[in-house]
Amino acid sequence: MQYYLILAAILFAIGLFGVITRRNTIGILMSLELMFNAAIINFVTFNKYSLAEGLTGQMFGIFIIVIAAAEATVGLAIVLLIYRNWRGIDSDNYSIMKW
Amino acid sequence: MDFQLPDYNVWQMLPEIVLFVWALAVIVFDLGTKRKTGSAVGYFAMLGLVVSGIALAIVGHGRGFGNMFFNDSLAVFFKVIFLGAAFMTIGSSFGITKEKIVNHRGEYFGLLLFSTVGMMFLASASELITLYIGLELTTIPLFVLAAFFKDDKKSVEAGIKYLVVGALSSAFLLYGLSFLYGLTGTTDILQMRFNLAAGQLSTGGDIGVILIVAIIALLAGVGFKLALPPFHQWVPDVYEGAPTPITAFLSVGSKAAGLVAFIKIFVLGLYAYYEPFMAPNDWGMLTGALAVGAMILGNVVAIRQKNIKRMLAYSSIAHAGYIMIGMLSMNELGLASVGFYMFGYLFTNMGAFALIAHFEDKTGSCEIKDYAGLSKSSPFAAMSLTIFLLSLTGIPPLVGFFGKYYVFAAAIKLAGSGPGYDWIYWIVGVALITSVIALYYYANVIRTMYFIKNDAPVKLVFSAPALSMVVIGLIGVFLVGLNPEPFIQFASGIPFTAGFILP
Amino acid sequence: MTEHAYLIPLLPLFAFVMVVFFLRWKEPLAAGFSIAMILCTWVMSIWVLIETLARHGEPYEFFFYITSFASLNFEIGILVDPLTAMMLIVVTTVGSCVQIYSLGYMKGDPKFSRFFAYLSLFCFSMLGLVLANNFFMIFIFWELVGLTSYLLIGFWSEKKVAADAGKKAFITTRIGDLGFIVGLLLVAAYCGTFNYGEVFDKIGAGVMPLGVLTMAAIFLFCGAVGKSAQFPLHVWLPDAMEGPTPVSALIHAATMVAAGVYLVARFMNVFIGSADASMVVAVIGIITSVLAASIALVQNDIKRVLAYSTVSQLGYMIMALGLYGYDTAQGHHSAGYVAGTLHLMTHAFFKGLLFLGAGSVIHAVHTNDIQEMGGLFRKMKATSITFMIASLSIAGIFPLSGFWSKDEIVVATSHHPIFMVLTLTVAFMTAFYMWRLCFLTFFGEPRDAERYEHAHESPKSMTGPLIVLGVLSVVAGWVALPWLHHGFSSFVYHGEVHHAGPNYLLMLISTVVAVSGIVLAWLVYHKKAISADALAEKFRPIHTLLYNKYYFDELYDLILIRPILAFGRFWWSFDARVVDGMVNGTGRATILWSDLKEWFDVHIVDGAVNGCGWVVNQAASKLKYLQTGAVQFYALFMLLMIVAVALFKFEMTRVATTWPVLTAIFFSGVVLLGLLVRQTANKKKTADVLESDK
Amino acid sequence: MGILSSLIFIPLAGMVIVMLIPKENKWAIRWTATIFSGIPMIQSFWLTWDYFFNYSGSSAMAYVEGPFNWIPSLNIQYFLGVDGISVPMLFLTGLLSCLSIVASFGIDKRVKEYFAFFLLLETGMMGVFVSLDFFLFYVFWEIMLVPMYFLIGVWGGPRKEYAAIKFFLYTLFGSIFMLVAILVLYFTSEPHTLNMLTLIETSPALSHTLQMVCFIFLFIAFAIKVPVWPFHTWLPDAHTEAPTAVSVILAGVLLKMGTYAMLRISWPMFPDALRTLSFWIAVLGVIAIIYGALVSMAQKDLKKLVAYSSVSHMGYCMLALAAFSSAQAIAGCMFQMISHGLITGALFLLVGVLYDRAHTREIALFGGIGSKLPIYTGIMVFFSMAALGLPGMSGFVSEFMIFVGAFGALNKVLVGISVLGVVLGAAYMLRMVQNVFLGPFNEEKWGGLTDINLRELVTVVPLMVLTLLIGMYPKPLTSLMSATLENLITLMAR
Repeated sequence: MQYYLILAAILFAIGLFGVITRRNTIGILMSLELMFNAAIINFVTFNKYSLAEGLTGQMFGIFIIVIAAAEATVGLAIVLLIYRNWRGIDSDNYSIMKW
Repeated sequence: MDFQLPDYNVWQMLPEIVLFVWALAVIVFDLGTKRKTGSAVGYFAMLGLVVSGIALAIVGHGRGFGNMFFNDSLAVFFKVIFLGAAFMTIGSSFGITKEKIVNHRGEYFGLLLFSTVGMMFLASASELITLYIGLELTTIPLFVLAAFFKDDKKSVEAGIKYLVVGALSSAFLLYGLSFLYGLTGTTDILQMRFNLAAGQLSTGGDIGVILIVAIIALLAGVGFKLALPPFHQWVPDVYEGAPTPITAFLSVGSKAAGLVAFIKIFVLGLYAYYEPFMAPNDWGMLTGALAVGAMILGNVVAIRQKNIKRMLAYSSIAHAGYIMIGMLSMNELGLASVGFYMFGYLFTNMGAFALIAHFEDKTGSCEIKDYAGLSKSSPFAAMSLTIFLLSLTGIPPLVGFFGKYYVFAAAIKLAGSGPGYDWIYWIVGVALITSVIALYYYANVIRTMYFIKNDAPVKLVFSAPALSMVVIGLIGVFLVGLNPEPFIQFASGIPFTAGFILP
Repeated sequence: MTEHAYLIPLLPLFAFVMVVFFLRWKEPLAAGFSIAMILCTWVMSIWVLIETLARHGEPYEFFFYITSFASLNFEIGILVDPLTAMMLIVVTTVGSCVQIYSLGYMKGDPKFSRFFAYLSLFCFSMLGLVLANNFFMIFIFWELVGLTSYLLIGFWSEKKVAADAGKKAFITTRIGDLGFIVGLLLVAAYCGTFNYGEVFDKIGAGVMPLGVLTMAAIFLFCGAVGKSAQFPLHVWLPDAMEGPTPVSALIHAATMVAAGVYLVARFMNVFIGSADASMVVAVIGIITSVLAASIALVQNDIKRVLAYSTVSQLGYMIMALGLYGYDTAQGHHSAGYVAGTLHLMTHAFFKGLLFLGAGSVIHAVHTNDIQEMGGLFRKMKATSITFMIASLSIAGIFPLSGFWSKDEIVVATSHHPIFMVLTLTVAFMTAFYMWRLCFLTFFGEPRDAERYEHAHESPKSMTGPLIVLGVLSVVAGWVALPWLHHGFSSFVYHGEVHHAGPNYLLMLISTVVAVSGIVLAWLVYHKKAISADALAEKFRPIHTLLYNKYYFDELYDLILIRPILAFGRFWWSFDARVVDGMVNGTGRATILWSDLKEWFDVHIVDGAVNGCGWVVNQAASKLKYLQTGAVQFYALFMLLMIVAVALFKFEMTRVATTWPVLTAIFFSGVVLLGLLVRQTANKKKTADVLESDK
Repeated sequence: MGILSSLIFIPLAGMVIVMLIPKENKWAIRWTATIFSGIPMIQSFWLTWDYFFNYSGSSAMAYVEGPFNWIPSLNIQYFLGVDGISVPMLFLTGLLSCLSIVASFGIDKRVKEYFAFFLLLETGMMGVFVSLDFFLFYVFWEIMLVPMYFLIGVWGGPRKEYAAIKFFLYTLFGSIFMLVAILVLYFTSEPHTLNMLTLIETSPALSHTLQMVCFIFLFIAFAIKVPVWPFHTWLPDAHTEAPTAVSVILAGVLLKMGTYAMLRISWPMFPDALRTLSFWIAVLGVIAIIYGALVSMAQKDLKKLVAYSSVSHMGYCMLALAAFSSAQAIAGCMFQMISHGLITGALFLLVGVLYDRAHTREIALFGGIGSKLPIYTGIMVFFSMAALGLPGMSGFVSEFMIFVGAFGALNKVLVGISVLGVVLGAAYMLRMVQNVFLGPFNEEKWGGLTDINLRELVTVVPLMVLTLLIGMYPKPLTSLMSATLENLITLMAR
């Protein structure tokens, strides 16, 4: 079980690192997906190896996949808008508003 | 594998279902009328909220889908807030839809309703999956709404920022939830609490590090919604960039949703203070520290803001801090005060934003300095905004004051209840002092409106919906302020919600 | 009549109110009404005196309370005893004379009616002071006479000197009143009452410890020091001469300044309880007397000479009373009390006369400087004669009233040789400077021909009062003829009646002293046998010192007024800068904090973003500088904070003792990161430049 | 509706009516405001009269209304009542409010808002003096800040914004301390209550520490209002910048709320803490007396001089309050509150009269105007004399009572020092009188000044009459208060 958890943790960390460092907005969105996936792995693992009964964890996983997809869709739509507005999707473009 | 069919009680979901269908209908209505509906679609959407509210009243308390869906006092109270917030948001959106969103009114109002549905689900959720879905259903339409001005860089920027940070936080939330699930083996919040208390855990009774990790990750996830520092960074940017009514909705609806999530997870699930099992993992002091951070940061930074939306953004960070004080005080006053505070905040903040939105429609500006001389050209607007700001400051007999009073009362009651709670006094002290600081920047707006001369001040002519929103806000501020008793009664049902048993 | 003595002060008050509100516009009517009222009081005073004599000096008291506390109530009431009766006569007589005199003196003044109103108000206050039966009430009227004195000194307020003098008088006397209040409070605190009789009884019963009693007496005496212009608060009286001359006569010669003496006499029971306090009184009195007399020797302003003379004579009275207190405390008999009060009366008459005479002279020649007068005897017979009578009287020439009272004072010093010597010295100086004045003013050749030409005798309304007072200056002392055993000393006395037999030796000595003073003056200023200038030249330093009044004004300005003003300004700037500064400072700090956030965003946030790039750059070796948008910084910030929170939390739960260390490490890490970031920011800039070059 | 409620709500109704009048109709607005402040004034006179004859014999609350439940779940009640210390304050409030409104007829800018705010202010002030529920008290206490902020900020002098926000922030800062104390008291009382009368009964039983904490918190809240040195710095700014009538209300009524609240609430509630701290309170009082007077002496602005003199005068009140065991001192405090209200109120009115004509308040620029404006000068000198404590006027009676009382009850040296204030008071007042009214007259500069007019006269004459009446025969006022004061003293002696 630990291995799964560690895998999830690593995925999570990679995702987090990606969110922080990727320059490309799409890259950021992908990294976010990684983090969601880490959570899904956790759920599924726990469903299998812990006290949990039933399939709740698995169900949770499926829901997360759906929602992550929705989120990604919205994200990509916004990225399109970004492209339209800035002619580029670098994350350092959009910082008009600060302090 | 036993698969027991739960006792559906779809009836309990009537308000949500009505609203959901109505949201679809709004979009279809707009499409069907070839997008030439004018304000009709907006009124239609408002009607939907009213209908949903009536449905809520009819349905009353109860439960459905086994233990997954509760209509308890907590849920009903917050649903009223959500509906009210959505109602006032739509009311103050007419100007914007007229000027800027000519072609997408349907989507705009529809998404708003969807988001409201999500919040209502969230309020009723008593189980992690429902909770999570409700939360996402709340947030995702808001991403879109924040970026609704497609050609406005600020708005788009607000959208992407909101999305990235929001998704990140929900990733944290999920990660935390997964540990919680792993530890207790259940997604049912009440069961989870029971398991924790009884030590029926995967780790064999030892709570260990896992819970701590979970708590921290969850705090990050929910703190984002609540705009609690250090998870507040998105707030000013998004508030500034998003369409003003959406900002209003974010500041009230989304915050209330965050509160509900907080109550569900932390107060109901990880019941602190009174349960010995939580002793080493008590999240109270930690949240207290965050609340202090929120109050200090929000109030201090707000002082130098030049954009009124941004200023209110920081102020809403500060208010999150005040609310958390109520949350910390886990006595019969605590949750009730949170609810009441939020209820007052609904009227106050929505009213203020309605005015700001209206002002923005007329002038295209949100700069505080453009409000100069408003008291001469439009005394009513200036007076109303003044009243809202004073209510935010907490001047009696306006509702903001009673909210604060109630929250502080709860905190002081806790503080006086035992020697271990002395630190609450310090938090209350910070809260009080920062509320004086708050006066400074609120008064700055008032000062601009009243004391600064402007040769050509803008004359605001109110449209009926904008005016009625302001009036509703004013009535709320005064009515709830002067006669808070029924609302306190209403709110004091919250602590007695399912499973939350007082010591 | 005595039962209705409360009318005595009220009538002038009535006059004041009538004049101010109704009669102001009809000048003759205003003056007439005012005079009528004061004459009424004069009649009543005589009536009261007769009744008091008939009662053999039995005091009459009537009072009521104006507060309703359980204890220590404030009361208002009247007390008529011989001392009061005597004072009533003095005040009303001089008051009447002065008011009549003012008819002529103030003629044509634009504020004619107001002058009478003020005079009436003064009479009200003074009579109230005299009639008071308790400490509270005497203090009220004490302050009121101060007010009217202020108003009258500054009557010609267009003149800055006059306004200044008024202010100076008021404030200086108020400094004395400070002591009065404290003394009063002490008395009230220990005795629990304000009533004279009750207080004196309690003091007699010893409710006040000796130390406290001494303190209280000295404090009470402070009031007298202020009002009677005793050293060291004597500076206001000469300046007060800027007021109209009738005012000087009434207030600053006859009545108000005598109030201090009256106060000591009235509170004699307090003083006899403490020999030390009495000695202080006596010493202050004699110092004042010598000081003022010596200054008077060289002054050239006719009114100022008289003013210093007044101060000196008041010193006499105070000294006499002080010595009485001292002797009585020691168990001896003393004539001091009788001497002081008698001199108070006689002095009022002859000094009032002197001032009115001086006013008449000034009225005629329009100057105060005696060096510009001379030979006026020929033009102003009535004025000159009355003036000289008064001068003889003050010098103490037999059988004028001054002789008797001064003789009593000399008798009172009989147990105290030093006092006696000084007293006689003062008597000598008095005779000298008074006659210097007479000779310079009325005799010799006119030194200013033009002024002399225009000089003329004053109208009847002015000379009339002069004559009345002249008569009184002669006869007033006779009530105390030593051969009349039931004269003054058996009427106005303190404790037991005590008659000192006539002491012919002392009478002789004092007469010799007085005559020699007059003769010297005659030699110097009339006969010119000794040159005044040469004398002045010979004693130049002393002359300068005296001429400049011992530099008291300059001294006070230097050590009191300037420092207080500076102190005020200092506290004002302290208030504006420090106290207020702290308040504003807190506000500013808050705003500064807000700005700090801005700074943080500019330098740290931007920098951190770049810093991330730098970190990645190092890690992923030689990748291009990565630049992420602000949103990612938010994520980074979140992460960092989560880590911080986690550290905090872990440490809270586990190793409670080391968490501060870890927090410190964390924060130093953040600071380090910030520093790195700033470096990178610079690097980044150069990189940008390089890139744009390409 | 009882008389006390009507005192509160009639001005409020007036405010609503004023707001309904079109803003062009200035005279209607002015007279409406006058009527709606006149009615409470007459009511307060009647109340004083009636109280004096029917209720002054006992210390019990009179005209009690309530307690009606307002917010039952937090035990907040609508509870009104008056006794011997609130009746004079109501009298003062009624009188000064009406006079100030009459004095404000000259306001020509945003008339409607001005009078609306003024009436709201009156509501707040009346409310403070009649509330017996702590929460209600707090509500009225705060309500007042808002109109005051606007009145200073919109109609004030050159530095009005600064003064307004400073006033607002400062007093709000103080009141949060009160809020904490209220909550602590609420939760420590059993059963939970906010009824002041009950709290006074029960709170001395609290532990010493708790008493000290609550006392100090309440003291800070009230001291800022008084203002006690060193919390006084808002006062000169606010007083100087505020329009005339508002300065009158500030000095005449608002400052009194601080001392009134001490006497009504914190003093009888925490006798234990009071005993511990009374010396230090006295020290603060003495500092304020001397310091205020010294600083007044350095002022160049006429209004600022009067403002700082308030600091000094309120110092006497603190000194008196420190001498809580003496009936004379406490009565003196009440007298000082009333007489300071009358005298300083009048002084502000008079300074305003001069400012309206000369458009400057710089003392140095005037001189000798006494001959040009004889009536004005007479009245001004009258009040200056009253302010420096001349006998026969109310200021003297109060100061004397305070000295007598404090001397018996406190450290004698301390009180002795405070007596210095009498001389300093004379010094700055006379300096002012002399520089402004006496001395040579500058005809070409001030030749155009006109004397005080009838309306302005109407506003100050009542104050003159009262100053004299109280000064000459204080007995009615002492008997009006005596039963209450005795009760207070017994309470404080617990």
